[in-house]
Amino acid sequence: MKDKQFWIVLSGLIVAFLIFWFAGQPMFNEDRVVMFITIVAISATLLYNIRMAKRGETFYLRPIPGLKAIEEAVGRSTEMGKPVLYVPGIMDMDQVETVAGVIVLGHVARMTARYETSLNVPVSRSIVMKAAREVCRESYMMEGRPDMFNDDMVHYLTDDQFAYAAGVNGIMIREKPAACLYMGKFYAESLILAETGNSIGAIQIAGTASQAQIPFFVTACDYTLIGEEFFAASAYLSQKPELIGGVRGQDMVKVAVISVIILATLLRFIYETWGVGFDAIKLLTVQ
Amino acid sequence: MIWKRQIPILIVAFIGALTLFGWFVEEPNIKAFVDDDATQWYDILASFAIILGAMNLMKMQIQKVARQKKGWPYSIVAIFGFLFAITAGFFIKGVDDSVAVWGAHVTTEGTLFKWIFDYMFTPLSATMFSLLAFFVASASYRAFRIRNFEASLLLVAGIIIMVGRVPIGSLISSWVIMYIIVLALGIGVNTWKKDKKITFGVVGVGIIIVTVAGMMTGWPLDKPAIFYLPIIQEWIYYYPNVAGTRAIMIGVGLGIFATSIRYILGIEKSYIGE
Amino acid sequence: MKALEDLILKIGKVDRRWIFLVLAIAVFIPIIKPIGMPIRATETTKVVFNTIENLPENSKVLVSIEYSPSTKPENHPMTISILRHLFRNNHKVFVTCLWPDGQFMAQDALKQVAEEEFGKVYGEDYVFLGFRPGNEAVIKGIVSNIRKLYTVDVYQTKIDEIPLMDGIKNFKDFAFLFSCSAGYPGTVEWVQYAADPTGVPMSSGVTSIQVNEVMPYVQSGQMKGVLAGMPGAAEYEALMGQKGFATSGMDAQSIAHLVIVLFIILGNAAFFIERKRSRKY
Amino acid sequence: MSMTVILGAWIAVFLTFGIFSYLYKDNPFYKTAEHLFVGISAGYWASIFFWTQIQPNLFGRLWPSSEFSAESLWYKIYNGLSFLSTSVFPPGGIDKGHDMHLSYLIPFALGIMMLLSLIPKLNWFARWGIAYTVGMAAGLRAYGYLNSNVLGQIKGTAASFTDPNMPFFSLTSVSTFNSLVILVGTITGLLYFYFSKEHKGVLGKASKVGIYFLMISFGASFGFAVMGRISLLIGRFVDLIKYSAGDYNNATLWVLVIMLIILGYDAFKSRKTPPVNEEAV
Repeated sequence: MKDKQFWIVLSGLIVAFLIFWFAGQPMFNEDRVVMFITIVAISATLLYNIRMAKRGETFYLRPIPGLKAIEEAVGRSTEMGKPVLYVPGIMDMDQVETVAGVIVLGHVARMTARYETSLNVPVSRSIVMKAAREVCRESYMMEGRPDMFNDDMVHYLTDDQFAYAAGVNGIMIREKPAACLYMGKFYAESLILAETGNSIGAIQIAGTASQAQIPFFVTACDYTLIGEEFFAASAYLSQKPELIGGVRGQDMVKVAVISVIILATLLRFIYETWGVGFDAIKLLTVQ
Repeated sequence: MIWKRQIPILIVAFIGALTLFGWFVEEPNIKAFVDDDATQWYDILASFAIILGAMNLMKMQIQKVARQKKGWPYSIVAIFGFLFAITAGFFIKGVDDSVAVWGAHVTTEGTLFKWIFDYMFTPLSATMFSLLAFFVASASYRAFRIRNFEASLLLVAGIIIMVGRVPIGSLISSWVIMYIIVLALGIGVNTWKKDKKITFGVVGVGIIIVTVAGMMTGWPLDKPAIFYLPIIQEWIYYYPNVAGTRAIMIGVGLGIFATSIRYILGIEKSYIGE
Repeated sequence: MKALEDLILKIGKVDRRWIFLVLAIAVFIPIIKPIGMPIRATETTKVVFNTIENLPENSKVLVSIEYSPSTKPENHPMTISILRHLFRNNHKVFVTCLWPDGQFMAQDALKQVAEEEFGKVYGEDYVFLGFRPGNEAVIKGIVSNIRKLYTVDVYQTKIDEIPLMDGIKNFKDFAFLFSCSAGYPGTVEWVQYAADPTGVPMSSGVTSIQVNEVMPYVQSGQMKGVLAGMPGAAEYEALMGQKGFATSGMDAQSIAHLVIVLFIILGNAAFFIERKRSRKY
Repeated sequence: MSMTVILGAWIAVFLTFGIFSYLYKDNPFYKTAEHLFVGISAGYWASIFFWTQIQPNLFGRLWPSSEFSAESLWYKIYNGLSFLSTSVFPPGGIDKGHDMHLSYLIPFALGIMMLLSLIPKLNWFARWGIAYTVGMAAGLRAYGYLNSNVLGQIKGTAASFTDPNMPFFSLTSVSTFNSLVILVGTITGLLYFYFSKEHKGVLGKASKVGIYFLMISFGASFGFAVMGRISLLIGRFVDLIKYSAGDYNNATLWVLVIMLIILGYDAFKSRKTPPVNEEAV
């Protein structure tokens, strides 16, 4: 009950809706009231958590093993004296996954600055190049190594999908990086990249939400951040309240979903065996 | 500033809320607007967005040629392709009005536009996608490794689906699968106990049991059903696979819902580049 | 044993272009010299078949075409078989497209099945409404008022002048929907914006890549079965008793899958041998 | 066979092999074919979207032929436009069965603003139109995904365990065992994506089970992805075989031979100079 303003507004809205409902709910489609309540409830949960995060509340987020793996990969590159290759996907900054990829890049750049390992980031969109450069520069400044940063770390190859893949492959074969990180939105080129990375014996870590590409990454890379895990990792690294609050809010909704599944199964069992209660499945069918 | 920033946010909030609550409203005028006209406007703007995308692409290619950047002669090819398609789309129909009027020409047999579609667009796009078959083949040889338990689970499920789905899978007897399982069991026991005697014992007993059972039943191809590839394949596909996919689906569904709500409430503003 | 291990290791390092060549040959030869392996229908395919088989005669069926030539080998045989099935059972067919290229695909299929094989009359037995851009908004339009969205058909004939369109106002006037889909927008959007909100039954034929995306809908009954990729199309052809393109590709498909599985096994064998040796030294 | 068809076949074969030549290495044939693809598809999409939506459903509503009168100022503007292009604006108004709806000037204006955003100074002009589509998509999807992908799936997971005819164990049909698999798999899979608590103890074990289910479904995706790619390759090969016939002057064979000679010569020549990144295909 920390956020008074939120609760006042919410209860006001509920009272208003109840009055509306008992006044004969003019112009309201009653068949969909279950959906309506669900939407309001979930939205309120999300909003509440985002507001809490913005007010400075800290939430616990479980450690994500993939991030630990990245640290080890950078460490190994340092030991071997070889560069780290970072591929932020092939799409533009309007994709959530690219944004997440660039956030993780900031984290990687801090590590390479700390360990004095060279970092190579080929990109396929000019806007991504700008964003990635900015993030890297900032990371090197924060680690107190602005001298080590140069713009050529992040360089543009080409927009074309396969031409980009060919270019990255060329870099891998020439420079033989010890760690290849693929974090962003990928399509068919995922295979080509992961295969070449494997053939040069690099540690490979991937992160993407492109469902069709996850299987290829899981089998060809040493570690893969799967879908939401990738977003959660980037939220955790970015420390932006709206992202962290969002992760927390969605977690709460997930618990609610699981509870509803179990509850609906039980209710269904009770209803079908003894005819007690109501048909939960019918309730969930909204047309 | 208000034009560039606040108004777009306001438009998203208003249209988003209207569409979302349009699902619940029973007022005929609002319903008609939300269901018919608003969606039509969306369709029209979607078309403009596609045209804008095409023009943006051409702008980039022309700049590449003008500044003679690396690989610019290929950009001329791209520009040529664009102009060719536009010519067929807007200027040269290739048939009389009796065959196709303007507007119908983009779908009618015999027009220049259809020719481009058949002999240029189709082979190019289809071949682009079929290239991937080759990459899958070489990656399956050189990169898909059983690194850990998760990856092996993935690969085994994948192989069962791959073989069980196609006709050749139904030609593989369930007894062959049983022998393979016995051998796999042997490998498992070997890594666990690290004793050759026990391994040979397990494999030997397994083979004898399977062989005796087979001789007694007369080696039917698809019995016992739980070892018949097409049946295993169908089970994996319809049950464990659905369970896993459903978990992802619910997660993604909630994610999209959350993003949409953030858009409508104006918390997420990435579409204006923030 | 050592010689064998060395051999496996050696072929494990082969240039990948050789692998490309092996795959090309494995696909090419069965196309030229087919064996004709028997086809066994999976349950989800049978459900689609039975659902269509059980529709009462003269049902109005909406067929939506959402694929482009890039996935034609997978989707097109499905469209052909489904149209055959619908026309054979004397249903009325309405064709829409959510993908622009879908128009050509639909036209091709209609010409082959409706005109050449069954001699059906346009405007009385089937209507070709064509493509409208707008993804899910188009579906929403069809659900609420199809006449506002489609005022003319593909041939620019007015909808009001087409006899079959009499009494069709929105999606609820159809008895069944079949969506032949290769991605977004497609089956998922039809479930979300048409089938779930109205309760009209639907089935779908999808590309292999998309199957997993829609399987939860099939299992929960939001969709009645699904045809999965080219093998799914071949299964439908087998159920219809009319062989087609998909059936003729199944031999090549089988052999290619075997080759890929073999590659995975060989590759992993090399991986394990390498790991074993590096541990020893 | 007509000349245009044969010419088309030759071009199609050239472009197919041009793309396939990427398998050997990144080369000018591939680059030409790829850039042609980029250009052609941009022009193709623009034309299709214009003729299927903007012309009939936007212009058709602004200047319908049903309310045409040569005197009105509004149609005088139209005649001016018609002077520019009679194909887009045919004399006498656009006859697509619409009434006049001047409210459609709003999307028209937003659309024009989108196009004007090509001018660098006005690039924010596109935001209004994009904002409309973003808002609408958000409103549609929030409902669609929640209903079909969340509520619908909850419904599908909460299975019935009371049916007396349901067997306890059966692989291919509904059974208590299979319903339990779905129930357990879905719940544990969801728990894997739970981030607010460390995965230890019961939660750790459950999420471990969850990841196994996820891996099986990724495995199925993997299998289906391979299946789809192979099907498409079969489709391409069938087309190439078709074009190798005498009807098309053996296009496939000739193009293949010529391309092999050129690439072979190039490889021979570059052998003399040391390869820079031979494997960088």
